[in-house]
Amino acid sequence: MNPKLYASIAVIITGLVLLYGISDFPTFGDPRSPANSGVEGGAPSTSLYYINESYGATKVPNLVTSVLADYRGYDTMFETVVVFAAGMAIFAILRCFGRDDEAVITAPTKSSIDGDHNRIIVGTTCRLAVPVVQIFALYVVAHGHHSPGGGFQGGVMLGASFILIALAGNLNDALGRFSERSYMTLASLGIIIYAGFGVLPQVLGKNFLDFGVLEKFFLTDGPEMARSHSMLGVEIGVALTVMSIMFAIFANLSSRGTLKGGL
Amino acid sequence: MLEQLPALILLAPLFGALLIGLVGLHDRRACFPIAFASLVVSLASALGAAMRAFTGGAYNYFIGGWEEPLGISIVLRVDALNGLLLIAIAVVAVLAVIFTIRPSSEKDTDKTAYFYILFLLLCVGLFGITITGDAFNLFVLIEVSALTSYGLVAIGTSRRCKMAAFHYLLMGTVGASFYLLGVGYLYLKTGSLNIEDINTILTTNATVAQSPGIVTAFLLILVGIWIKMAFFPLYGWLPNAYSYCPSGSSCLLAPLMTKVSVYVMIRVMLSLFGLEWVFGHPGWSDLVVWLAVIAILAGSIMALAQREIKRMLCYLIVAEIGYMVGGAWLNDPNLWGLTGASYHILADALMTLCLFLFAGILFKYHGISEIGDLGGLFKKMPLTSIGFVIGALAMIGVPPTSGFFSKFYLIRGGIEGGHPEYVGALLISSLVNAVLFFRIFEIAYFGKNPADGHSHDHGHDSHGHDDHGEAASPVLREAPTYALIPLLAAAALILLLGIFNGQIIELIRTAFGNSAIVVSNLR
Amino acid sequence: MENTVTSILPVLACLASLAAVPLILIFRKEIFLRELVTFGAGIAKFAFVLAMLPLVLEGKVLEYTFISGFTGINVPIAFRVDGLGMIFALVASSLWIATSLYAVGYMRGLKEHAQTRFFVFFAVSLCATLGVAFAGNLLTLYLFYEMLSLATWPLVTHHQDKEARTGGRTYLSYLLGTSIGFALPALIFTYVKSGGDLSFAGAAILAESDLGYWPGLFLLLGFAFGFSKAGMMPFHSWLPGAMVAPTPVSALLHAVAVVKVGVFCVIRVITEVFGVDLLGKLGINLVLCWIAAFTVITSSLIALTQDNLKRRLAFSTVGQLSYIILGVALLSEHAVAGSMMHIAMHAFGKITLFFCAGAIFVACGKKYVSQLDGLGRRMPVTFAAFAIGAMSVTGLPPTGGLLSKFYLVWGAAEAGQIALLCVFLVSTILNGAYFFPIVYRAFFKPAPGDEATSGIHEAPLACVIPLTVTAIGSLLLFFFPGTLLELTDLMVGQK
Amino acid sequence: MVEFLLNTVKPHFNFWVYVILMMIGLWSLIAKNNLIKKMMGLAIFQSAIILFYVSLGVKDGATIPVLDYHGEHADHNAAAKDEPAMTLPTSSAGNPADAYANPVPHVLMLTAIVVGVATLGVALALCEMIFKEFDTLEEDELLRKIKALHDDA
Repeated sequence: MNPKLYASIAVIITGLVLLYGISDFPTFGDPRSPANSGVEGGAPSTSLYYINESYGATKVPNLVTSVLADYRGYDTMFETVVVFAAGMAIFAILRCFGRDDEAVITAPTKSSIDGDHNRIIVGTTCRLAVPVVQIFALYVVAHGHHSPGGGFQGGVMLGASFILIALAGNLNDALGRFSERSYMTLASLGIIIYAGFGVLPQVLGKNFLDFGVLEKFFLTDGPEMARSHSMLGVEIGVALTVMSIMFAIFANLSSRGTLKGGL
Repeated sequence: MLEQLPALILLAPLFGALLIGLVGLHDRRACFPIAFASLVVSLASALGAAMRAFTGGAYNYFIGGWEEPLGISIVLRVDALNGLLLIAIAVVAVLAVIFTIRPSSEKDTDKTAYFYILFLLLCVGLFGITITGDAFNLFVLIEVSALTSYGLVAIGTSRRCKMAAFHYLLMGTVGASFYLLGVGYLYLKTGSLNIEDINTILTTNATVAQSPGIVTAFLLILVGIWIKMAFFPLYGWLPNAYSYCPSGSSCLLAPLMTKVSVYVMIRVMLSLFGLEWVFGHPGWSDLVVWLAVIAILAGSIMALAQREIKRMLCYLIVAEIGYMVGGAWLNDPNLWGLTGASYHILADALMTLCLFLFAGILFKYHGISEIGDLGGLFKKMPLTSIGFVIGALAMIGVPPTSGFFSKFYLIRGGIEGGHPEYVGALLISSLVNAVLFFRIFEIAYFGKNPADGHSHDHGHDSHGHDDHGEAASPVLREAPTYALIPLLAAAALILLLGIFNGQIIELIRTAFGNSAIVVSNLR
Repeated sequence: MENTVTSILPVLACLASLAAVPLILIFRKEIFLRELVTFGAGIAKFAFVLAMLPLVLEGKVLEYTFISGFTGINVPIAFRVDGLGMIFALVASSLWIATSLYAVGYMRGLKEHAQTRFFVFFAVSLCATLGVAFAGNLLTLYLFYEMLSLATWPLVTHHQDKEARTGGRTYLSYLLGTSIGFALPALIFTYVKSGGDLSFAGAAILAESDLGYWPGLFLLLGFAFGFSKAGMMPFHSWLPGAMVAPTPVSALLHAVAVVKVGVFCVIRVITEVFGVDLLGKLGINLVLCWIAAFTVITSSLIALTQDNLKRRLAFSTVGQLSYIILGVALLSEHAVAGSMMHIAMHAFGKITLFFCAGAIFVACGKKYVSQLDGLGRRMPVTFAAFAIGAMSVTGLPPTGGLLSKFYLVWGAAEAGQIALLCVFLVSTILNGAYFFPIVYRAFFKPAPGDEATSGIHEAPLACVIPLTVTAIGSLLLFFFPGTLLELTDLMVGQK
Repeated sequence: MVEFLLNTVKPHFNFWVYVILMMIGLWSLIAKNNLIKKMMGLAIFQSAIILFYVSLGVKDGATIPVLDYHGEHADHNAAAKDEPAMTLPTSSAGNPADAYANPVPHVLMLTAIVVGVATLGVALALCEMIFKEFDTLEEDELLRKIKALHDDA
């Protein structure tokens, strides 16, 4: 029984089961569907609660960010832990510390961005583009409250800026600016910030990740603004971790774990 | 401080991992102490949280303090059943971490930092899965534990572990995605993600409960979890993954990963859909029990055919999973099958830990992985053999050990539930286990090839027995103490779990007691 | 109901030999001290058992709940000593003293290896034997039964050679296989059927339960074949296989401890689990009778053909055990009494025969019946004891065997089973047929060549003394059976 | 056929699309021989689930779940203090919340996307090491080489 036969059997069975499941779904886009407004006769669904009450409680107009960082902040913390764990798994698989470096890809020693004549065009544009990308990324992280954005998107853009340096020049340039030790520390620091924001309310007597009580800490005049500020702090933690892990994954994958020379 | 314990169980290993992230790269010796300290803290808080659940009944811990409409934020729920499992995970993790101490002379220690981070994050994932009360959060934690276990499998130096890890990754991700899809279907039909909330919606209005969407959601979740726990038809990834990974990580993965998935299945059946709903569908219970019977028989027979110790233990895990799934689905009147299955989760975690520690010691310190070259083990490594013998007797189901009592309850459930084929499968599999382990006892006791014909004729001049049969196998000497401590501790716990199973059974039944259906009488 | 006395004595008796284990391990270098400890433990155990005798004789039942941890299935590990338990404990502990003396002589004579391990597992198996004797409920009985199987495995495979491996393999596959395969489900089925009560106190467990004919029969056979230490055909072939063991092991374990445990469990099942009246009502005991009768006849026939002396004794043991099961299955008052007595009579008789076989082997290394011509004149004491042992097992007047066989025959007549009565008589003739040629050959046949047997003299004193003691024991049982009769009346009266 | 399309497929159009997409992913996940193609199948499989979740929370005529209040920063604090809730632009029928799409699926899918990326990253790293070890990524060749490895080991 070659794999193709297995595949077609599995596909047919799961397909039929899924289609059978769809048969009595509410029509696409119907606002009265149970997910959008709760089961008939039952309590209103949580999404209505978020839409109506979440601005009042957290002063964050972007509902997705408020649900993401505050109501279901525990989920997002573990999401960042997933990114961190994936990074660690990749290092565990790939990282070899170069003593038996038989497959080292040689790369030009001199840094190529400033001055190597046949890379001028790429070098200069990259030198101009990277700061703009990073500033826009910080804007995305900070402006997550009001417009679609937040820690993940901003962090990926920051990581992309470093990858741009690595692509434009060679890996050593990027590693020069963002070495292995620093991306490991930043990655751990990001989650420590996130979990720190969670443990702080515990110290003040409330449950984990209950930002309301942090008004004493942020000196705001009400738990709502304290929640909004701590959400920003949490987003910064996420951004740090995502940035360092994205860049680290690129660095390790391209140099097959040796971090000597890469793409 | 006491009511913060459920969160502390998770946070201790998380902060431990992050600390190692900060400090571990350049100071390798600091990794083990941090890991050990954080696991001991989580063991203590697991005990505290569980005690509170045993005495005061199940309680909720609202993350972020959002309490009024249930389900708007994530709830951690601790009751007697997952309290016991929390303690079991913590104990297994502490024992496994002690086993991973490497002698300072060891050469390739540059990956220790990553190893310990993955080790602790896996513990975070497992604690999270056991304690969470939110369906989607369960998916995220399944992914955390899955990713870390792919890393732990692939960290090894054997040439085959990468391929095994790849297959494990594919199957694991498909399983987790099926679970995610199932939760999606549930969310679409009920509008809530909290386990308790969904349960109340399903029990209150029957139209939603009988709709095809919910039935498909249950099937998807079940298949997803079966892939994660390597239930019979979907077990392809387990033997390679657990036998080619380094011994340090196999001692944590083998005892816990599949058992926690069984716990998730029981949690889904018990609290998410409710037992009446699950057993309301005629025919499902018999079908699953027959699948479990096939799993038990296939696992045991394939274990017989193996020559390597770890692969044999992997197939035994597949058979044990068949015990638990079959037990949970027996649908017997006063739930002895489900009690037996939950008790077997604890018993099997310790048994598998004991046996994998034994296999780990042999592989790590003597490079032995074949059953054949275990000659003269009893004489050369007495302490290790004692641990192994107790673990093996528990697997066979010899009375004072916990293995006997879990089989006792499962068989009782089988008889009362009217599934003689399940009882038969259990008995056949214990016989096969007996043959399996006595084959090893024989080789360990007699030496590889006993001198033939030492009959009684020349009784007068007996000669020493030390030289015969041992010269061929590698020289065996007793394992170092920090490898023996976890092995003997696990063996002692197996016995203790067996002798004092009365209290544990009562705790488990109270967990069922306040679940949806009322248990008739606590026997 | 007889009054129960809670006393620690049964626990002390059972654990006396277990306490000796650490001491043996400590003294493993000093041979003499180690044997002293074994001997001392034997005497201590016998003393505790004797201390309980007067209490039991007054009709009291000693109970002690050891671990009540299994509240999950509310069946505690508990001891409960009654008449039957007393008989078996007395026999096992008294003969253990004789065997430990004999073992010292045998081991020194052959300078066997790993003697410490031998004595350690010997003590552990004795503890398990008494555990079964005093078990207060089916679960404790099953627990110590399994412990005995595992503890005796290293003894059976003591020589660690190829024969020992095959012998050990059959030994364990039969014992563990049948106990997990038949006894465990039967035990759990009884537990479920009786609604969670496995204890031997009070009325029989399944007395009032509505057990049909076929489920009852399957349960009874499940137990009978499950406790395959009783050596019922077709699960008997582990016993001849176990003859690979050194003689003290086959003497004590396979004449007294291990096999009697099997029979003891079957008796417990018949009297305590089913109860005499339920079995009578269902009539399933006749099936068990005919299986036992078949085993008696066929094993005696096979014994005739065996040339190896120990295998012949082994098959005779299989036959004698089925005597006991046949007696109990007849359910009539005297037959049950006779079977309980036969435990003691056969024990003393058979252990003497095994001691003699061992003595012959130590003295001149001969194992086969055909080689025994004319040895009687060289080893008069050994062969005299052999003759007494043979008479006791066959059931001839001056020895105790007559009493138990007399009660068995009487019980068979009382139960009106004339055919089974004939089985008893035919098998007695067969017993004589395979024992007395040996005695005749040893004393009256001329030795093949004078010089061949000139160098042979009696076995070392440490072997000869125990076999004479046990031979005298079987004689005493004939003349002073007082206590034994009282114990059996106690048990029969109660049931 | 057309009316089948109209009254069964059209109302659940997105859900049919996601099932088809998922089956494509599952098929290639199992049937494809090259490891990288298997991973692509896995990516399609996961993106189909994301499509399902997102199409869950869609409401006809609803805007993105960001409350678009037009007040500038200046009166931001003032607005927050005196009148409690934002003045939600009322949609045509039902309660005002129907103007906004259901935010919950979007939150969940942020997590699922990140998990998908993480898994693909680990899978790529594994493929890289497998290639370094056996210098092939074809499943059948790999299994043959492993078997050969197994026999001589």
